[in-house]
Amino acid sequence: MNAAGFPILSLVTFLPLAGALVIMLVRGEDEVVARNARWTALWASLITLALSLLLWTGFDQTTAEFQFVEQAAWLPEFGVGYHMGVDGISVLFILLSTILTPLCILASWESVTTRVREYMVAFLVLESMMIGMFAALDFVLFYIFFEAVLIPMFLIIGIWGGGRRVYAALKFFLYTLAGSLLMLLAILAVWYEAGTTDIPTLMQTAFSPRMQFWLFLAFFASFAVKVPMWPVHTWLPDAHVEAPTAGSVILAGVLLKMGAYGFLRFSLPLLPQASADFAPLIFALSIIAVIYTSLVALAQEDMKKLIAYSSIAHMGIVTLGIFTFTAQGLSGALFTMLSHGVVSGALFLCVGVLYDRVHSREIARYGGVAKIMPAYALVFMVFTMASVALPGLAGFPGELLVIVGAFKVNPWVALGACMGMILGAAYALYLYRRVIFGKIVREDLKALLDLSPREYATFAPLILLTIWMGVYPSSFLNFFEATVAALVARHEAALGAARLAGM
Amino acid sequence: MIAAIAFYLFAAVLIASAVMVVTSRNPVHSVLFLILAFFNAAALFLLAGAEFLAMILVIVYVGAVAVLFLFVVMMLDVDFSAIREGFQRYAPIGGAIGLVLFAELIFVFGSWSFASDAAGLRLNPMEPGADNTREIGRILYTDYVWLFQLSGLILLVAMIGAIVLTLRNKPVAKRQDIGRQVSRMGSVNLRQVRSGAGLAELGIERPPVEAPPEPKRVEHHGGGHH
Amino acid sequence: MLAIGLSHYLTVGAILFVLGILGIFLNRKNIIVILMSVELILLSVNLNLVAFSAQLGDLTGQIFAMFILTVAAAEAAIGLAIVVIHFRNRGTIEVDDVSTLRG
Amino acid sequence: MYVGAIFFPLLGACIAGFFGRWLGDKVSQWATVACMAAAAICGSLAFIDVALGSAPGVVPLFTFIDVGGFEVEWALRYDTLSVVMVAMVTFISTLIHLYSVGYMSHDATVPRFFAYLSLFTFMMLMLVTADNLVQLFFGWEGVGLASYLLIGYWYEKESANRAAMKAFIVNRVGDVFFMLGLALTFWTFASVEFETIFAGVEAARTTTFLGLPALEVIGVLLFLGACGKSAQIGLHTWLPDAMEGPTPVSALIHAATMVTAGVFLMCRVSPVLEYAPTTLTIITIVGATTAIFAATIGCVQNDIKRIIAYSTCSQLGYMFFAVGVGAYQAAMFHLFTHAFFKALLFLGAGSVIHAMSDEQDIRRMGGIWKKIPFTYVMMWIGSLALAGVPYFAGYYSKDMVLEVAYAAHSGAGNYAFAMGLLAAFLTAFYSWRLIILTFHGAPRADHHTMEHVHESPWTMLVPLLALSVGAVLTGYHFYDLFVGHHQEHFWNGAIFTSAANQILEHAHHVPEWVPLAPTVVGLAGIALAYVMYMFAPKLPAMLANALPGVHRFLLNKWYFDELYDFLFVRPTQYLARALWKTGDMRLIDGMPNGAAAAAVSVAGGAVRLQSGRVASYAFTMIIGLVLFVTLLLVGMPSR
Repeated sequence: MNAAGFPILSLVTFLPLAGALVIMLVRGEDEVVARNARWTALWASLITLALSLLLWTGFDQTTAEFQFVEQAAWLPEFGVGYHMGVDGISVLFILLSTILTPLCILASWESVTTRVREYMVAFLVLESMMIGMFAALDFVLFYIFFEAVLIPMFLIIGIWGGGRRVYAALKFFLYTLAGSLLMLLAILAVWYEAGTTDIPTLMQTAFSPRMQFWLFLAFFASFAVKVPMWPVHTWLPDAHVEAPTAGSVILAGVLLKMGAYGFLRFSLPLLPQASADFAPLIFALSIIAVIYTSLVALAQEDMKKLIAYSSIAHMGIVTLGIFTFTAQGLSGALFTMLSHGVVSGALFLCVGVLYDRVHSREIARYGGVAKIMPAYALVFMVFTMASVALPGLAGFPGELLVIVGAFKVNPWVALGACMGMILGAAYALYLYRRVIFGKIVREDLKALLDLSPREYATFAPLILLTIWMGVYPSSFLNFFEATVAALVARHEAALGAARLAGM
Repeated sequence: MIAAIAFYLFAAVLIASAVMVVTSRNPVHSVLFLILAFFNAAALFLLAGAEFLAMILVIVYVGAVAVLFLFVVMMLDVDFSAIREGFQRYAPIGGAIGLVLFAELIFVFGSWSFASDAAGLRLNPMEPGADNTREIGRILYTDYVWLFQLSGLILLVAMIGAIVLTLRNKPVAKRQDIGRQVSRMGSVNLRQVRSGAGLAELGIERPPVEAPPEPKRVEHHGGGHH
Repeated sequence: MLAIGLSHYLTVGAILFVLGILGIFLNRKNIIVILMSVELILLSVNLNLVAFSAQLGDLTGQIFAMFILTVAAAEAAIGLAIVVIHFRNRGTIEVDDVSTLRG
Repeated sequence: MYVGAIFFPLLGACIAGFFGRWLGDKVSQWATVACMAAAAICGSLAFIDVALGSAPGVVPLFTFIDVGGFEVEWALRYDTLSVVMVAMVTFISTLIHLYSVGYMSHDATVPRFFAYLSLFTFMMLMLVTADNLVQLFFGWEGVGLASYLLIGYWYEKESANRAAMKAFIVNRVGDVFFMLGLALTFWTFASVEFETIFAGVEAARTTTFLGLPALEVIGVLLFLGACGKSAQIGLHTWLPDAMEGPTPVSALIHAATMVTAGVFLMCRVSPVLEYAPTTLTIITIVGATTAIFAATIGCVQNDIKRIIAYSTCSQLGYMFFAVGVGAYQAAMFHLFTHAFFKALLFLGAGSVIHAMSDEQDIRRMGGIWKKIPFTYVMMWIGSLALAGVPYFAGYYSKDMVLEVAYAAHSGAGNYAFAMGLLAAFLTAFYSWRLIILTFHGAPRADHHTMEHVHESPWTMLVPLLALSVGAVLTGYHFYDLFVGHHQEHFWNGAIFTSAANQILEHAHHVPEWVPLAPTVVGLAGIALAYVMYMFAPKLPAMLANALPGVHRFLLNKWYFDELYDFLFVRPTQYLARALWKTGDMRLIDGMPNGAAAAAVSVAGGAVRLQSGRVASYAFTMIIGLVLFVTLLLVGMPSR
């Protein structure tokens, strides 16, 4: 049935759910429940991680076909089935999800004290849904997972968030929902047209240009909100600011990737003509996103908000890369997504470290932290530099490839993306300077403790990943090389066919 | 000729009494005028050949509904003079709306006619010379029997509703609760009582008051699990 | 002129209907008169049905009128019951006071 | 050996950086010094092997990126060009590590400093041994990072933080152009490996990009990148501010190595530049302008390190215009000698600052030459080399640069020659202004400081001595190899000159007054300095009063900082706030929030409709009925 010999994808997807069930069954005093919930969640996510590593080792990098495929009839009369599988685009995102979740659970070990059991359940459900979304090969299945991700995230922000959590959670929910309802319409239209929701089958289906136009707009509405692209980005800073640290990590690390993943999985292969037609619009929006949000980030007074805005800028680079339709651009976009998942997640963790100690995210509240927390300063520096795409760290290869890819399509677009690099350096270093450097002026900061062993355990894998991705990116790039090449080839073939038909 | 005169007469009285219904100061008068209006309407029905309906109108409306109104109005001790305030205030707007509506209705009647095949579309054509009551009965108990039953049900529900709404359940009222009586266990002692003895002699028998149950003692085992 | 036709009945029905509506406006505080006005309105409807029934020679109209009668009776009963308990609770039947529905 | 030269410093950086807290200051600093010494030995051996033995080679490590034809390898490219840099960088870096042992002895976080310093060296070595543009960019940005960390080393000083950030961001501006140049290179040559690029230059001559010859565009983009790193006019503003860092840093990064990366890059891509004449002209003009511009500012500055920084800037200008006229060898030669004497000057200045208890303003020095004679001598040697006094290193290289400029016989070349000559005069002038104000005259420092003036420890003096030997001998010794008759054999194809480019040959046959001129103007500059500061100390003040505009203009560094502040910094800050407060919060957020508010207010209105009064409901129903009938009537088809 597949390389692993057993339904590994379903197992990876639903294992966290099983963990959540176990946690829900725990009864007893609050203290005991909380401790059990933490450990159970940690183990569940670690086992999931271990299982998902089988995907890493068992994945055949030479083919663009879907692998580890599982298929079961579900609603055969409607052409809807339970169809799971991964290709080069999705496999690493599953790994990203499984890696980040245990770290998130570790990060909320002490900072979450109320309703611990529910929190851990929410996180495991979230993990389950994320993995399912990346593995789904059926439109309906995808949509279910795509939407289901919203619910635990909504709860995490709304229950364990900061002061304006309800506003932020609602905004997050409404924005995303408004977009995905249009996607539901699009899925219905696709089903109406093709009679099936099986994605590999749909990839062979050619839609009429008019149909493509509308389908693209509908998908765009959903994915652009999720990415988020300018001007529908404002939910993100609010959500990030109010979410608990681990929530921010997952939000930045995985949830933002869902939009870009959607572009790659659906818009490009299904709607090549419309994608090509809309590319200039996306370029414009991406460039605006990069420059605009970088500028806005420069003016922020809240650490999390600043990093949130930087996320938007980085995702602008991603969308830019996707719509270059070049192997470099696409690979770069994918790589940037991965690296951004690691780096911005880590940055949020860094903010969380300070927040746990001082309970403030205000930049002006800090200064001179390097003096008393040198290890923390080093960790923060590594991730800041990775965020500004310093070569040798995770951020660089992706950004380089995107710029190289974009340069072929339009040099001015590449120049715009490069402006983001300058501004990115400006806001990141400005943040670093105000928080870490300088003299300690506040008395309470003088008593801060440096990283605890638990925090070391959280950061160590992320640092290793960051350096690994920066120094030896081809170990990741090889995963999507075949898929990206096939994608580009098919895209060009489709465009060529359309051009012939036009003549 | 006679019929025309009768129609005009009844119609005039009907309208006049309807005007009195809505304008009279005393609600009792209103109800009485309402009864008058119903009688005249019944007469109009008769003129139109609907004898059964006319009788029903008299029996149900005059006999039941209007009397019910009368009961309520007279039963409730209402200060009607206070209620009449604002009578003038809404008269213009009510008049205007009434006028508009009336004009529209007349306009509708004026520009309206039967479809040419209306006669063929009748569901229950009256046979010439047939008895109105008999015909209605025939139809009502055959074609419309379900609706008839349903309307009966509506009346039942209305009756129950009215009773439930107006039933006063005073806590001081004494009622017999058969269930409690039957389930009562031997707390009453039967005793031979001399005949002719009054309560003053015997005192009132009351069931003995049970002593409150003792608090349950918690047993402490040596070295239980903690 | 002397032949009584459908339009005469309809005119009478229309006048009755308008009077009923006027009654609602004029006695906006007195719920009993409002109920009576509703009865008038229903009566006008009945009149129309009967008139049409007679004109067309179709008994269906009269059947309809009967059902309307039934519903009107039920409505009057329930309405008056409500008036009674309202009066019992509030000591007045002024409809203007009834605004607890606002929520 | 080849790998060792590069990775020993990284090892040292890791030891000091990660384990410094457990190893202690002493162990970690000496560990880095040992690692650097090992690297220097490897570097020198490599120099002997590759440059003198003519055995270039490439050491591949592993694949970096390979996407759709975009192949990048980690590899160490050893040819004469890189090995010259490797040897020089490792040698000077070792000396500076040694110097730092003494200079930083009172610092609180010594291991951190040494880790940074070694990290920087590693990055610089990666830069010079890069086999492709991406790896070069890795080193390029890496040295940027290290310089950021080192400038901001004293992070409690606000000015240091600001300077560090400025350095990083201004460098980023240059890097952007580098990156664009890289992208264009890839799409022109389908590769970023030097080997492939150089092989494809001939074929790419006809390629155009946006209507311009692609090679020219690549050249200009890379040059703009180099401008950022090498502080050419326009992107130079970070260099003087970078003097906030500790003095060894200034010596290593901002004099000897990092700032010359731009020149190195230009020499590295010489095959491309050879076919981009317009770019070369631009380079010449920018370089010459920088040379004179920085020299004028150097004449009025008062901070000892800033004076030397501007002199660095000016000397970089020399190197660039040498590149511009096609004499890459001359540029490399000047780079090489300059590294020695400029490092010497900086370290000497560091020694002075050390002696003066961290005083940097030359107006508050003076009269200390007897107390620190060794440093005094060293400064003399460095200045003599800088001014191009005969038989010191600078004499050979600077002469050569000016000769090639003259020999170019082009408009730009002549401009460069004139500016270079003028700058040489000013260089000599401000060098001696510095020496005289610092060491001679009456002591202007307070009594307490003067009592503590003392010669530096041996760890600081040994590097000075070694560098001074270099400053004296390198010029004479390497002249033949770099630019003399053996140059073709020495460079062994590492620098490409087209057949038409015979500039070095021409340079050896310029009129006799040309080689003499720099010496003459240099001596004149020295003499003027003596007149103005030794014999007639009132003269400078009078001059400044006589020409207040000029003086202020120079003192404020041609108002570049103010201009950029006005043009870029403030608009950016303003725009950032405006976009956030107005754009995001009011406009973009305003729409959904406004919609929500509108819904709330509409609902509020609707609530008032629901008054709870039955009569009102009845009225509403009736009015609705009337409207409905009206609608029916209006809508009824008229017959």
